[in-house]
Amino acid sequence: MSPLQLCVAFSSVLFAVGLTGALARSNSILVLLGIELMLNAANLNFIAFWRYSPAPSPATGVIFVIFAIAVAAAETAVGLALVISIYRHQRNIRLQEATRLKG
Amino acid sequence: MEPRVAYLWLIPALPLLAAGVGCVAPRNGRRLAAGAAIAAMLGALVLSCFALHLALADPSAHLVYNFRWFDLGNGAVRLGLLLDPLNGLMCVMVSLVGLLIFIFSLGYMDADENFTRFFCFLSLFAAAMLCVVVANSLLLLFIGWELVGLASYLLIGFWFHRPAAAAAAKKAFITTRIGDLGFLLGLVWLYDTTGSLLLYDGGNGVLESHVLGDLATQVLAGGLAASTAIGLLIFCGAVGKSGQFPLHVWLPDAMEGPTPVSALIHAATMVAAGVFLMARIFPLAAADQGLAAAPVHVLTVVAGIGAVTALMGAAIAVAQHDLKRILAFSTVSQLGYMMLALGVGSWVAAIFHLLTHAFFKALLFLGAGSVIHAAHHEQDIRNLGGLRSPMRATYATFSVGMMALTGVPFVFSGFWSKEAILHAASEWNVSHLPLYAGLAGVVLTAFYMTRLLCEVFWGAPRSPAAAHAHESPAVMTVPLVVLAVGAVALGFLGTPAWPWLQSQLTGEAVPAHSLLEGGGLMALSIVLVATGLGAGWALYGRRLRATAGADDPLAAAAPRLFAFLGARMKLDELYAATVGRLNTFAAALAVILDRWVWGGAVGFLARFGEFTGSVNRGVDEGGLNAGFDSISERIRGAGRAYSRAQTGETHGYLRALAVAFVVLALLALLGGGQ
Amino acid sequence: MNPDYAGLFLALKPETALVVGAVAVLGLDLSVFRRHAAAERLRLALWVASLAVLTAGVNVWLGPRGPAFGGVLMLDHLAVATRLGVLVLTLLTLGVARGAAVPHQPAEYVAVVLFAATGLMLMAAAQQLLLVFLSLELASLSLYVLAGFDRARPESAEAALKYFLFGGMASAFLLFGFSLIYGVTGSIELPRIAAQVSLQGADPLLMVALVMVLVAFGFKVAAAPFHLWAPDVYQGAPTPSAALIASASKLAGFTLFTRLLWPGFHAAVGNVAAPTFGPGWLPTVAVVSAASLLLGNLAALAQSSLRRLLAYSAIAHAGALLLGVMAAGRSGPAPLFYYASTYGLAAVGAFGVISAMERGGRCEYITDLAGLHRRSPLLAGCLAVFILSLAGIPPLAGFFGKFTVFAAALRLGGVAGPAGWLAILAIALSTVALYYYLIVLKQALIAAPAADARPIRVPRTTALTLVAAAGLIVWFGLDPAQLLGLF
Amino acid sequence: MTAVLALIALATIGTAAAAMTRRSLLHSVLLLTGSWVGVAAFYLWAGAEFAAFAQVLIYVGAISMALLFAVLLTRRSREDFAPGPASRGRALYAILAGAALAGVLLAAIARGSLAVAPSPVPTVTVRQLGGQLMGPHAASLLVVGVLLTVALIGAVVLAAGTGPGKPGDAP
Repeated sequence: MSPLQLCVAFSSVLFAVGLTGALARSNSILVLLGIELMLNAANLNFIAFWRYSPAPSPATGVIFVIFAIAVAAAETAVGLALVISIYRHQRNIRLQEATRLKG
Repeated sequence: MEPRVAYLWLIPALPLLAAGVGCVAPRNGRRLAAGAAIAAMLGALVLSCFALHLALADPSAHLVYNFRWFDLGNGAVRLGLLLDPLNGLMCVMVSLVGLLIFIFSLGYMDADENFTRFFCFLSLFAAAMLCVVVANSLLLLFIGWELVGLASYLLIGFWFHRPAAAAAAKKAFITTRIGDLGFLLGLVWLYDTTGSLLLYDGGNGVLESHVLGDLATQVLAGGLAASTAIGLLIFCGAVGKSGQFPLHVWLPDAMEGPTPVSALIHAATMVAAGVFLMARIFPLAAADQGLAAAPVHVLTVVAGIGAVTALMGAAIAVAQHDLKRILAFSTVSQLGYMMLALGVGSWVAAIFHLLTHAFFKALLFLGAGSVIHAAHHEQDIRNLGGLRSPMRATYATFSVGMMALTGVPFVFSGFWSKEAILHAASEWNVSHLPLYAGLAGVVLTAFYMTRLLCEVFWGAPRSPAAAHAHESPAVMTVPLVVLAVGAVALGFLGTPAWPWLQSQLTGEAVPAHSLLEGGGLMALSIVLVATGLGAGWALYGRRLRATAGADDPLAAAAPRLFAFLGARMKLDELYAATVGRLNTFAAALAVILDRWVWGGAVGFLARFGEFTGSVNRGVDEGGLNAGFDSISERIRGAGRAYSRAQTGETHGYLRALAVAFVVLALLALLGGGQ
Repeated sequence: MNPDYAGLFLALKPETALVVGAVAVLGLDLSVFRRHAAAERLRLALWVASLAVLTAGVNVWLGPRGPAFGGVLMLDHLAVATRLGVLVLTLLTLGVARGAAVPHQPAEYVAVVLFAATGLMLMAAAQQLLLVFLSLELASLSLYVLAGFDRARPESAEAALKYFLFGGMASAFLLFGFSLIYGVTGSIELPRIAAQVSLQGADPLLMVALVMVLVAFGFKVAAAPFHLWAPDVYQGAPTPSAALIASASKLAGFTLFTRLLWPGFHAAVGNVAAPTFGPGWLPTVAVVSAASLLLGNLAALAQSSLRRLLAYSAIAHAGALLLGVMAAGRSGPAPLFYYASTYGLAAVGAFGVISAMERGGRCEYITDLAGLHRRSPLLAGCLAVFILSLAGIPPLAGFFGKFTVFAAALRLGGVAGPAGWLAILAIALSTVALYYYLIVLKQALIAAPAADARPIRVPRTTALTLVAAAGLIVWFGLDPAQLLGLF
Repeated sequence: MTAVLALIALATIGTAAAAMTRRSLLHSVLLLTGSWVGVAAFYLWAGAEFAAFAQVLIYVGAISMALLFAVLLTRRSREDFAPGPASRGRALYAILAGAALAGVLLAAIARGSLAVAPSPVPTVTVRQLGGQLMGPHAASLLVVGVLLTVALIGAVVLAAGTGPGKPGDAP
């Protein structure tokens, strides 16, 4: 296994762990954080590929990661605001109780 | 190129304009809406007469006006208008019969609160039908075709407060749409293969010889020519619209609409559209005739379906009690005759019968409407009776229509057109079964029409409604008289002695024959008509029904009749053995067909088989929509199962996303095994 | 290299107009209109926003064509048409919002609508993975906010949270997929990716990456099995938000992914016809299309809520539109664009009718439509046009959308060829679809109104919007060349 | 080199996995912090110092915010973390789904052809990054600015109290 494959395997497992957390936890904030972990895993990939790219193009991977981190921050802000607004209605943030809409 | 053809668009446009007027007219603008509708039809009739005149100047030519509509991919979609004797005649027929029905409606719908809306819908219907007739492009034809379906939905469900009417409207629309599905598929295929949907286009139209030659020689899997497959798909549309077996089920239920609507749908327009379509594309349907190796020919299928429908419709009509329903099954049966004629290769005979049938069936329906109007919407023939003396005009004209439909010899038009069909069937070299079915249908037709006439008009009134009936106003009887004249006179256009219609339609001189040539067949059919009339009279005319609750005369008949026709039990058995089994067979066939044809592709679509199957069964069960509803309920059940997956739990949603990703990724990965 | 800022400014002029408009809406609201009543503030904000949208439209029309700013943006016919389509649909959404219940912060609401439109416009033109990701996120974040804007109703908050979590996970997949594409091809520019892919062929990692992109695509356009958010969001979100999500967002999504899949990954198409699927993304798109068609049409049958019915019908339409995506490689994007934009018109219109009805009471269930023809003939007439177009009845635009897309799909190799069976499935299921559309029409046009139902007063702007949408549907139906001829 | 990488990977994944299994929200968030620090360490290892810096800055900010809200919003409902049969089933499904996903990804990696050149660690200076941002990625920079604006407005509107239009206790 080459180092690059190792890196990508690392990020894949991290992605899966984030997914598992998002699927398993009932607390909406933790679901949100699980998704953040998945975004992180993707960022890992960018850096790894940038690190091992055959002809290092000018920093594309790093740039992408910086933008992705900014997007993740924006997402967290909106996500937390949404969690607050659901809290306002059901006085808790358990995701499995938000089932008014179905069918 | 005849520049005047470009003005053909006015013929459908006038009723469309009237529909627009009716649409914006206030609810109390009754005179405005009705006046606009009738004036528009009158205008369309005048224009149609001009068009027919133009067409007859050179019967063998197909005058076209084609124009580019929009670009699609590499090619352009073009539409066009067409004028030849076939659609010239159709235009005149549709606008004339339509006009008479409009006038009749003035009286019939007088008391209805939605009078303006009714005329709006009627005009829309007429416009759509005329669009079908003048189209030189299958696409334009299809647009009109769909609008006919939509308008029929609106009209059949016009009395929406009756649940049966709403259900019948939905059933009509959806059942015909099943046929249209095949039609659309055929269109797309045809376009895909030939790059055009124009019928005639200076040698490049789909009905012109070199395109047809290509289509017929292009062989698909199983030895099927492309033209066969396309022809059969288009025929599906005709099966749906013209109420052919196994999609006939909507037609009897469509009686829930107001009676003028029944007349319009069952006489002049919607059901005729299917026959007209097949006559229009006859060269395409017949393109595979030369291929001896082909496993199936389009026309053979058409003839078979027509024969089955003709016999089945007539047999079912015998056992009905509802005045309009008897006429509806009679329509099913007569349409079967027309398809039979097409199938055995004589589209001219089919169109001849279509024209005569349009008049006498409109006459019969409007006569029935007059009866129903007079008897305060009583339409069970057991509760009528004795209407002969209070309603003389209706009785006289209805009798004319009945004799025309029955085929009473020499004087009435139905006789000549039916003779033409039987004659063509006897000359068909594939099989004589259609001929026998047609002959059997003749007996049954005479029988049930006699029964109808006896029960409704003869004897004593059997209900207060019937007792208080009196003649309808002139606005209703005058159209009846005009139609009655047509029902008699039209026959003389196509007698063997003076085959004017035949020669005009085909554009070739057809030699005149002696009236009595082929006399053997004619004599046989006259005997059969007499048999039917006699049997009917013996059962229903000799001893008239006394009370509404009395058993059907067939049951109470004398022993001599038992010896002749069998006891009522035996008739029931006969019914079960023919109609019943036919229907069960139809249901089974529909299920099997659909499983293999549609369901074969995707397992889910087998449900459609059950759908049409049990729609079919619904007829036998007599329950108006029991079968239809149960099957649509079952489809909805499947929908509910999907809908239940929508639990509202976000975790479930996210999980579904992940699982779907894994499955799709495996598909992409394993599919791409390297 | 000296970056071409002037070119960038010219290319992004329409987006600039929208952003400036949004800022102007916020600024004016904070300064000048602060003392006005909420309804008045909404009206003024809508006027300013409409002005911004019109300005943007003019700039799109007059703006440059071809690649811009080193190929980061691609302003071809498809991009320009989609941008105009997004603007028209946004304008209609603003008209719908005029007739809807006033949101608690009208200026912010309108501003976020403009930001969403900005994101959608960028999606239409983006040709570089980073910009694709950012514009997608901009649009998505704005739409999450719009979905949760109604603080009074718990349904709105719940819908927004579900939309956000589902969308967040989808964008995580998208980002991971993009990282793999970057890793395998070494570039984030579509043309260079395309060159690299055709050199390398279908690498397993590339396939996985494409399926990840497909997840995000499926989410964006509500295709099964990535549709699960859609019914809940359509039901819970404020009506104008639902209208925007159903129309403009879908149109931009289809344009973006068609651009991504066809020019970018043309070499990794694969073959849907072969008995053993070859490597490629086409078979997976076919599976998603079939699933959407089946699920959308069947589940719609079981609905009693009008909005959920529209949602499932949207899923079914997404299935048919995917056929257009599959066919775009052979027949060009014209059929797809025609279908998606006319579908958007009908969807905005249907939601506009719902929002107008909500002013006069409830419009939750299909039965709430009962007697609409008496209560407001205008609404009933417009709704009939929208529903019939959705059902694909000629001569409305919905019919030609289906017709052109199916014809294009069949051109991939005839009825028995690839996508042929999908087209047949779609045509067959349109018969099923007719059933539920007729249920809606029956209530609106035929059923008698409830005893306590009053006539509905439709605001002039909303009436104008609905008539405009209906008129466009009829016009494009009668003269499809207006749209098809753009390409 | 590889040993360091393996160590970072193990630490990151381990803390992440532990974070997802802890019942206490507080513990989870603290462990996640560890995981994010691990990611930052990876960036450092790969030579992307600026990315590591951004990672720590943003995520530490995000974490503190999340922690704040978590404490605020859940202090009254301890039973949030009571495991029941439903949550156990959910956890099982989640682990299965996660494992399947990891399996697919790892299989693709194993079969794929990831080109590796024995290249030296690339370096990128902040100045270069700035040039890139202002140069070829100027469009993206503009878009991300708009995006952050929307997020700000959206967060304020959604999270604001019930007061009429006043930005209340926004983050």
